Amino acid sequence: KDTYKVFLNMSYSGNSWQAAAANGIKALAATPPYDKMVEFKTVISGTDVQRQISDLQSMIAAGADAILFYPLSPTALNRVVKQACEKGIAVFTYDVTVTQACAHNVSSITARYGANTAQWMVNQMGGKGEVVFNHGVAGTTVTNTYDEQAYGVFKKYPGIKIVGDFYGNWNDATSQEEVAKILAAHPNIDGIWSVDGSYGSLQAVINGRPDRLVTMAGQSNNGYRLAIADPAMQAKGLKGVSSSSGPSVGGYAFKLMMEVVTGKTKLEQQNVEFPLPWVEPQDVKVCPGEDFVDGCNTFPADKVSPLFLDTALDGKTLPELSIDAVQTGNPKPGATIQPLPPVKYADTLPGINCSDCTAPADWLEPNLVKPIPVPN
Amino acid sequence: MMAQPSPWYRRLGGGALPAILLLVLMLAVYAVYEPSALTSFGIGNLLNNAIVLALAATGLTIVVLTGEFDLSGAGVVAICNVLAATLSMGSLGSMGTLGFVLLVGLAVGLVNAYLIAILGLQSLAVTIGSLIVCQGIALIILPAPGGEVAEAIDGVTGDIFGIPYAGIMMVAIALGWTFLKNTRWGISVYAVGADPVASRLSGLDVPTTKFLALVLAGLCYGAAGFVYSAEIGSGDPRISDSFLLYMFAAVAIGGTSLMGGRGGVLGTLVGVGILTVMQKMLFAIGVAEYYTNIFNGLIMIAAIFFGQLSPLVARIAHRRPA
Amino acid sequence: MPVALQVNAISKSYGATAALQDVSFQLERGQVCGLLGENGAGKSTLVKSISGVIRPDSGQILLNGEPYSPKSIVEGNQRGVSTAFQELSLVPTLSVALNLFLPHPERNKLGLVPARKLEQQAAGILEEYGVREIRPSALIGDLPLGVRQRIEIVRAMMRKPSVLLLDEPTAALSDREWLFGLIDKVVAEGTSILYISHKLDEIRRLCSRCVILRNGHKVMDSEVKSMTDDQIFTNMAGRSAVETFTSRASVIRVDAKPRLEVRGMKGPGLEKVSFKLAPGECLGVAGLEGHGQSNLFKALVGLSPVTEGTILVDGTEVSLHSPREALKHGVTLVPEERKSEGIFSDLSTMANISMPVVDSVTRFGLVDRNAERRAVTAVTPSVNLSDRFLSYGIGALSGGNQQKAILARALISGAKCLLLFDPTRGVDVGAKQNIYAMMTAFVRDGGSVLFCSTELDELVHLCDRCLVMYRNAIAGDVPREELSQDRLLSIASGFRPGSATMPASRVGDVQ
Amino acid sequence: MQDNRTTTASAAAGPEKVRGRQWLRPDAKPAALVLAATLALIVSMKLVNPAFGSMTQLAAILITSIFLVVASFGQGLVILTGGIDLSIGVVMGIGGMIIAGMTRGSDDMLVYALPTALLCCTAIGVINGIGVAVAKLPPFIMTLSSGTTFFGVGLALTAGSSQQPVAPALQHFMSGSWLGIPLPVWFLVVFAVLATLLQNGTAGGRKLYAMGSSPGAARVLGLPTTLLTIVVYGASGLCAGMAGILLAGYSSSATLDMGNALLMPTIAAVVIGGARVTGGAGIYLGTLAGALFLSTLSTVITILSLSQGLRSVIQGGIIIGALLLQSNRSAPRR
Ligand SMILES: Nc1ncnc2c1ncn2[C@@H]1O[C@H](COP(=O)(O)OP(=O)(O)OP(=O)(O)O)[C@@H](O)[C@H]1O
Ligand SMILES: Nc1ncnc2c1ncn2[C@@H]1O[C@H](COP(=O)(O)OP(=O)(O)OP(=O)(O)O)[C@@H](O)[C@H]1O
Ligand SMILES: [Mg+2]
Ligand SMILES: [Mg+2]
Repeated sequence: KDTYKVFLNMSYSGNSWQAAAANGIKALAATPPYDKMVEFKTVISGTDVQRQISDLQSMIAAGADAILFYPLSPTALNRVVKQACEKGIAVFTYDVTVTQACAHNVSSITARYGANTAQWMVNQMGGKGEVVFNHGVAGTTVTNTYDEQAYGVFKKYPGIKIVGDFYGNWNDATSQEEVAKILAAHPNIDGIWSVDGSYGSLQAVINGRPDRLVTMAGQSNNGYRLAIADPAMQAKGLKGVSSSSGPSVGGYAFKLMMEVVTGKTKLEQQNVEFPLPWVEPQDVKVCPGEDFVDGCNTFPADKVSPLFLDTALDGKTLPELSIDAVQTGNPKPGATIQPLPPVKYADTLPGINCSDCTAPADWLEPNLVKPIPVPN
Repeated sequence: MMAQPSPWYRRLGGGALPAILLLVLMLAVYAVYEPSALTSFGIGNLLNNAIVLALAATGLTIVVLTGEFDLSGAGVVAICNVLAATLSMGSLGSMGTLGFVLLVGLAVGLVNAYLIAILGLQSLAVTIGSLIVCQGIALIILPAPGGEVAEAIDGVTGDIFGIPYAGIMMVAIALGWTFLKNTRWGISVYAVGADPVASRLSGLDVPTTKFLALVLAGLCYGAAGFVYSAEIGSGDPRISDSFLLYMFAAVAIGGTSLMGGRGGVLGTLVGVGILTVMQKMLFAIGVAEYYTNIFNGLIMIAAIFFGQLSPLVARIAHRRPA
Repeated sequence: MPVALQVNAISKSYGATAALQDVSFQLERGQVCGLLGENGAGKSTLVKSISGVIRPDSGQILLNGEPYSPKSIVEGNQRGVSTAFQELSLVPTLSVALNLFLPHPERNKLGLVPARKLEQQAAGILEEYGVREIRPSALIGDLPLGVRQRIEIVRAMMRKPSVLLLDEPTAALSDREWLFGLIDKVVAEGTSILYISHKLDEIRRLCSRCVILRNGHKVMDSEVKSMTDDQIFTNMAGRSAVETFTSRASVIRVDAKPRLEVRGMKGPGLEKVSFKLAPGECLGVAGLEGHGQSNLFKALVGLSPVTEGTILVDGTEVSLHSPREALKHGVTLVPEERKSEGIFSDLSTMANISMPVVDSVTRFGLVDRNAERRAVTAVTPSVNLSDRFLSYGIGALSGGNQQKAILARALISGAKCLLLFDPTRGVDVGAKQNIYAMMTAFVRDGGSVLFCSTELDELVHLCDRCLVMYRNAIAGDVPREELSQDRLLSIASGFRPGSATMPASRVGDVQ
Repeated sequence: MQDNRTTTASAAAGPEKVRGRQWLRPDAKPAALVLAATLALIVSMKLVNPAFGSMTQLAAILITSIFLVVASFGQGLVILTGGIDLSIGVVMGIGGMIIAGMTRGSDDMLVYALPTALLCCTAIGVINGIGVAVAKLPPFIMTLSSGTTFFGVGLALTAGSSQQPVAPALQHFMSGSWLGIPLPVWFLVVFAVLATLLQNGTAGGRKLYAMGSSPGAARVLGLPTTLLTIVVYGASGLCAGMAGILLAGYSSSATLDMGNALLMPTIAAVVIGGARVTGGAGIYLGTLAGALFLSTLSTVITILSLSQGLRSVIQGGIIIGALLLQSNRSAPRR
């Protein structure tokens, strides 16, 4: 078979994360040799689950070979996913997952973001201080999973006090407003834990308490990465780690799906873990050009918006992408698709990427950061 | 000499007639571009996609006809969905769950009805409040998507003798409304929406009419939540704002005036059809991505616009000098 | 005679306004009692208290000797009290038949309301009450105001009440004899009627007794025969005046170009209408309801489509496609339907009146309340509207006072040509005199008035000339010296001068 | 002749007996009540948590309420005429995106970018207005559809991502202060005064009330209803654009969907402030109070540290409570 009918189904649209992921996927689909092999179509379903079900049904009816989608719910789409699998369609999700066993979930959700970042903050804060907790979107599995891990870690240290928490909806503007309000009530906070919206959170602290910044964990907005690596900011107390699932998971999932569909790779398990990005202040390296080469991972401030997600690019797995590619969806000139490194299979987490399964015993523990002992 | 649309025209749905034509046209386009559209699989899918919105928008239509607003529908659907996902596998069973979610719908409807019909608070403001409360309750019951609904509930998406249950429900809604509309209460719904003062002076019980409408709407939302659970087979505490907007869009496209007193459920069903087929048709003819949004918007405007033209045309055609 | 209705010292206040204070009276069986009073005297409030729409603050009512305090209008109906309201209570989107049988139309075994059957019954009832030309399936909203008024009356009567309350039933009726006939009939059957009207001749024709209210108090309760018009009037207004028409000299400026000239105007409900209206002229338009007067008035300001014909203002051809354009050419309409086309019910009376000039009473872009008040109080005396109402929301005013406010608004707009559609509808006797004086002064100052009225005597006495409409066309143009009620009525009913044929239908061929 | 003129003397008392001027205009009552509810919220929170209610906190509440205050002025005007504007969220996003896209992180282009952004947003509003006033489409569908459509256009033009940071001057405006009071608070005060004057002081505002109160009478009287409708929707677009620009300045970048979360609150602010959804009643002071109330409520909810479910229940409950406060059972129902 030399051409494949491939659908990308986006749910939300209009926010930077979704846009960067979709553009990355589009650029890859237009990069040789896929430009000739793939009959590629993007469908936006919006935020209504029923619409996504309807669109997936349409894709099945239209004779898709492969469907890559961002599910609105881990369980609500199971039936239609099963229908697709039964038709022999390769079904891949990116970033968030479904519990239907025949789908391939490509995600960092199992990489213990919550536990690792919380532990990192605890370590930096010496096991004590006031922390503000920036949840993601209420009612989602991702948020609940990360929250549970992070809470578990913070709770181990009696010196850590969570003085405020809010739902920032993975949104910088909202996070900024909420942090500004909390800061006014709790002027002495020492740390902000977040999944996304960390640049907004940081802005609120810079505006409200410019001479004393905080320890943070969060998303990899370019502005945030520049800030944590900025000595002036560090001098005022900013310590931050940039992590959290990036839009490049979409491109990665696409490449993996194409390798599977074309028979280049055979997956032994359904769930694939996309490595969690992890950039501490000393790891920030500014890129001279338009893409990530030689291990650089950040752009100068005048090149992109501070909200630009550096994790839209990935030097290791997605060398085909550039700034322009993830902003417009056009392929990087001269690029060709490079093979992927071997995959890492994901842990099973019930209710997240499987239904009848058990989670590993230590799934609430950090696995990237070594815990410091509890101070007394 | 009295200028008025002829009765046949009114019986055919009056303002909804052009919407019906548009729906048929869209269905035709869809069928031409997507051969599987007319298979039982295609039709079944279509009906199942439409039925939840149809039930919810039916409830909303009744409230809107009385001249009030109700935003709580999306919240009730969310609560009922998470309840179905947490209860139906337990001792309550599927019928028990159905009964329970209808009770929940009823309860929310009663609260809205008390605040709006009895205390006379503004319906839009009140139901913004009850929407938020319902969304909160759904989150408390089920903090993250999950759960499972009983096999028997799942069966709602199936068919009997090749006729999808969703189709049967659709017909039941249409018949049910045709019946209700011609009862005393149905007549007072229209009267109250058109002119509350005159209705009161005519001896109609305005608060009771509104009260019943809001309660019935609650029941419809409960039923919608139940069927929604069957559709997605699990629970999800979040239901998007767009569902609410589609509810209102279906009502308006179906020719029901948001000021009350004019329109009806049959038109709403057509509106639901247009919104559902629109998605399918755009996919089939290959309109993708951003253009879907643009076309969605334009089709909604077109549906309404033709709806407005037609009574005008009918009037002019009828108005020839005697 | 046995007492049918006994009202004992009832009071009702709206906020600071005492609409009724300690009003007592009684109504004997088979009696027609007139209720008179200035606009805002509390007549409608009394009617609403008796019919169960509002509950009085204090006092009690006895119906046929038994205590009666209706919680709702339905209860009132059940106890045998029914009402034709001043602001009609018909639902515009329902059919005539359904409206007649509200609130509890008959049901079949399934609980459904059988539309066909109701329409047949309604046809029978309308026939019985002499309303022949209305199709029972027609929607109320499609019918002219006069027809709606008839249906309102029929609905009140068909319930065979023991006490019937008629609140200004003739306000929009051009054929009063129809009503008088019905009243005579039901009174003979023993019904008692409380009859509200501002027209003394009606009171004299129908009522044996009359009660007069002023500022919420009963000031008089007496035999009608024993009262002179002047006495009645003095009791109502607290000052002496008589309902008379002082004849005035013609002030028509014949030399000037016609202010308004219409040539061959055609449109829906209008057949080839042509006329001229000179500066200083008051031109009447007579006709039974449903013969095109309202279409004519609406067409002149672009509210009703015109398919053919031309309109000239001061000799130049103009297009009046909207009331806005019309106003630019100095033509303004005082509309027929006060409720939906006249008042802005959420605004104060002041704001209602000042609306046409609100742009010019501003200072630094903001409305200058003092300038606004000055502008408004300059016109309110001409319509006899008391200044204390200006700060009230207009919705709280009595019907007649609302009408005065709308007239004041037409005056303030500075139009040279007023199209007055029944401007004295529901206006009390005193105020009527003021409105007549206003019109007289307006034409004397060179203005022109096109004046439609359901009261023929107004037309006869005020107009320089009168057009009579029949079947959407102008059937007659009667000069001042030939003006008489009989003449107008005969043309309006379809008698051609010199033709002896009876018209096919009395009230237009609405079918 | 049974003439009882004895009562004549007392008759003169009648309705003339109007009590002295009411201390509060009736339409200002909801505004006052909602403001009182806002204060009650602050006070009760202060009792629970003494740190609450500091000057910085109040300033934070005011600054974060500014988007709602500005956007709901436009929504309020539209609702006043009996319409509704569902495109506000999208227009906010578009306003922010234009500012970000044109200024590209420097102040040079700001003088061009500001008018361009405002103009584009106003234009969307004007299109809404034309649809409603000329094509006679129901406002609900017209604005919903145009929102969807322009969201699609915005997506197509930007590929969905915010390309550039926002001009620093805007960011400084949102974080700076003058005389010890944050600049946005100054802006808020000036905006509120202007908006109140515009809606409740000018002749144009008066006409909007008339139009909303009785469209039929407005037409017969010859008010320029078409023009006013278009202006009102245009103003709503303008306000939404302004709110979007402020939001972009506040968070120093823009996304197309950043206004979505504010659509519902704009409607809520207007109706909680006592405006009637069907038009003709309600003053801007009420809308302002409603916006401040919602903003304070969300702060209180943030501070409470509860699960989102409970937060929603409390938030919704307090909104209904604030409405109950306004209910007037003795008032005649319309
Ligand atoms: N709903 C209301 N709210 C406040 N005041 C009212 C209300 N209805 C009537 N009023 C006031 O009560 C008084 C009596 O009004 P009512 O309608 O009974 O007068 P009326 O005698 O019927 O006058 P008209 O001849 O003009 O119909 C008036 O001063 C009026 O302003
Ligand atoms: N839109 C229309 N199309 C056709 N005929 C109409 C239309 N509107 C009114 N008519 C007819 O035109 C005639 C004139 O109606 P119009 O409302 O002008 O009566 P009218 O004499 O002013 O009544 P009234 O005295 O009660 O105010 C009526 O017979 C009516 O049936
Ligand atoms: Mg009255
Ligand atoms: Mg008429």
